[in-house]
Amino acid sequence: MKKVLPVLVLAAIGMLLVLTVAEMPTFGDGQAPAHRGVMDKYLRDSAQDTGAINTIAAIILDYRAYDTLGEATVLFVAVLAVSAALYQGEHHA
Amino acid sequence: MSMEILERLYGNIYYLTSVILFVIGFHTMLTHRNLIKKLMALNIMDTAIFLFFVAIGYRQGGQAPILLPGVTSFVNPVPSALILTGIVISVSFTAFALALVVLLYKHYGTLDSDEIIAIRGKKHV
Amino acid sequence: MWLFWQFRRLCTKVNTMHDMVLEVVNRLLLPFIQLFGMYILFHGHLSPGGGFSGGAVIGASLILYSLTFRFARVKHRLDHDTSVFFEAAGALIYVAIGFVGLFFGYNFLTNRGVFPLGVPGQLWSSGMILIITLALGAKVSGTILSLFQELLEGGSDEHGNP
Amino acid sequence: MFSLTHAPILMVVILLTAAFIVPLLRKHLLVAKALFLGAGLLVTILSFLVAWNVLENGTMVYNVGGWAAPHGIALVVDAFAAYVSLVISVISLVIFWFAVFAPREVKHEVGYYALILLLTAAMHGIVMAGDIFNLFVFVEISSLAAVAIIAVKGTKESIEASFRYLILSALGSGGLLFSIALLFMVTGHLNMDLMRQTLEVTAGQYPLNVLTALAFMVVGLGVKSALFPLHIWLPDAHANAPTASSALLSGLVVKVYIVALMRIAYMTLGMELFYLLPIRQILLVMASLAIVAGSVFAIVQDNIKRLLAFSTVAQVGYIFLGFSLLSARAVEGAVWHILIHAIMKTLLFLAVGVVIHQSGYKKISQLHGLGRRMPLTFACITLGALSMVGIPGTAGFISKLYLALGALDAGQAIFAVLILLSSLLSAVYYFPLIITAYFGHDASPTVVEPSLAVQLPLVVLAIAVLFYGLMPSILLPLVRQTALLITR
Repeated sequence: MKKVLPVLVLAAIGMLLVLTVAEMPTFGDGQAPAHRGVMDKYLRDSAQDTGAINTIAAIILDYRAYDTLGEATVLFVAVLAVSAALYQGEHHA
Repeated sequence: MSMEILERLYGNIYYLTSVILFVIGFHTMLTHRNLIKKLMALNIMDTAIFLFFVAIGYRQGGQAPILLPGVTSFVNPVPSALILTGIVISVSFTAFALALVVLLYKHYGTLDSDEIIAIRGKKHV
Repeated sequence: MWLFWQFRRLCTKVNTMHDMVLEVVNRLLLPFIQLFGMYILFHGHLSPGGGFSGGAVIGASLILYSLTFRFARVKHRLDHDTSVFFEAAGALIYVAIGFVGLFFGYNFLTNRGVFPLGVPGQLWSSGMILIITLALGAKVSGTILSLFQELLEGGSDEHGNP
Repeated sequence: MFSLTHAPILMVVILLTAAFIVPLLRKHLLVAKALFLGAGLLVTILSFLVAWNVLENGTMVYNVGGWAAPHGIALVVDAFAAYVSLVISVISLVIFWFAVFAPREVKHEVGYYALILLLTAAMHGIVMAGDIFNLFVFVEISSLAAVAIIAVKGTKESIEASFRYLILSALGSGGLLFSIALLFMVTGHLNMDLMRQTLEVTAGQYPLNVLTALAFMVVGLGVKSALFPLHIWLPDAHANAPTASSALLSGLVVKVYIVALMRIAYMTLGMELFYLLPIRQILLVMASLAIVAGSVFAIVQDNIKRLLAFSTVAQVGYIFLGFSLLSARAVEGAVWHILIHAIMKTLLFLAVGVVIHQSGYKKISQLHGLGRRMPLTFACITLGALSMVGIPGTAGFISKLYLALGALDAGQAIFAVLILLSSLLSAVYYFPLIITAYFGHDASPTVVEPSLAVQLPLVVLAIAVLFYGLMPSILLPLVRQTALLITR
């Protein structure tokens, strides 16, 4: 039972995912819906808007800088969490 | 009908690969008892999602989205930008999980999840 | 059995000795690694790279440094409080840059209109992006080093043995 | 420099800034505490202003970095967000106060304060996010911080519980990220509003994509919010955390993920799409099972904190039930329950934490006669327990009434019966606590009440329980508008 259950769960998830993959827009298709949304403006205007020719830097540090603040915060949380969790390991500190 | 599905799957081979990686990670997560292996499984799953996300951004013939003169066709920069964030988050989770593993090993003397539960259960009763 | 003891002795020896080769090679390599990290940082808005990757390279060089030269010696030079300070300072600079936009009447974290953007493609361009990249570089290298130190210390008992 | 338009982002950023500074003040503990409380107070004031502004002028949209919606990140503060963020800031301020003045349970004190600040900031961020990836980032911050404030206690059990929570939480995050990827694939947008508009066109073209995304999202956020079969991490985690963490986790964090799910449901997918799929039936079944199973498991617990934790599982079921019944009054009941359960559960966890610290007893069977030794604390516990059961005149009655009426409105009378039944069950597990405390033989004459500063949060929360029970109209406009947003 303990062996069978994971296999069943995995088979179900795998089946669902493979069917989903079969339905997705074709890989590399320039007209796929993913490329019809926000992308064009980023590539067209990022140099004038932000002064950076690396569009990815322009996105993560200007258009979506708030996300990157969150990202930096996650790192901060990790360090703080590690130090707070390991702190009681030392009796002399 | 099934031939058509296979063809589509072949066309989406990158998506398929990442999905397979995801399932492999999930399988390891469910069946292995070693905590370090569980963490590795977690990282495999995360990586699978990153691969999937980046694969979404690819366009036929696209170059890296750095606006140098002479280059006209770019891949979609948005997924790459998002994945940078995703990677950092995954790193943070892994770091903290490793710290917890260190502490767990100190307290319980084992990295086997079943043994830890057994030790804890005994103490509880 | 004898082999085992030999191996064990070798291990303890490695643990405590100063390896000349490692030290010399590292002395040679470290400046270049850090220079490369700096390059990645400063060119984050021009080429692939940026705060996180550059910071990771520099942080890795610091880890290499503290692995090669003995941990205790590194500790008083790059101690834990320093790396936490870098951490917090990087994040605070980020927030402060956000407030600069607010101060000039724009929204939080505004770049265009607040900071000089320069000519796209040149090194000193892109205003806020470059500053944040540098701040993130400091922060990430601090993070990596302090995570390494924490895990190293956390794994040891009161006497500092692993 | 300052105008109310900037208030939403300031709420997050003030908490973040305080969290970055506090760990540096290890040598100046008093300053750190003052900063900690000051940030909480400031954010509470701001959240009142924001809520007032939303009621007056409608939804606030804030474009971070000055980039409008499709390209930048927008914060969307509608009635729901304003309401929940009001709840978060008020309850967390009370918990901040408790964490500062309560006896120390944590060794790394400034780190603990900073983690609580970060957790609170992340909760505000989640609630106000108008961009799905931004929501994900803040969900990650709050998950990591939530695990960390359990692990700081440093006991064997808390480390084990937090590790299990971390693994499951990371799995949930993976599911969430995957579903965001799937949704991005068929829309090309990350802004929730634009996603919905695009999905109206493309969802029919890629139905399986949307279904898979939805399944992963419900499971991902369901793990984090302890929806019934995925709740296995919750009792250990909440029972083994420090007192303030337990209150924060049980009172707020679990609910914030439900709010995130509902916001994604009505902003990104649109309720029609969300409930076109079989999600609603599944959620109804799971919520009912959660209510029953949580209550039944709580009955057999002797450890007080575990009892409270299992009760949280049941209460999460109530909130999911209200949202998936989807009649106006049921949704209002669920929205009420977010606030009221936060008040009740925070009160109970804090009071029980005080009792455990003062007496050293962790089990119900040990509480004999303590009610006479600690009259004020046990008065608060009694009030909280009565409210949990849903006695008229307490706050708990209001939300249960709304939920039951909502079930009748939706034509599903069986759920009204279920709510009544579960009230009986909760009476079965809460009354022994009170009865033992008051009527047992007096065992421990040395136990005394804690200092006044520690009791203040308990009294404030107890008054709030009575206040909302007798005068529920004070937040009604916000709740009404929220229900309109969701049932629209």
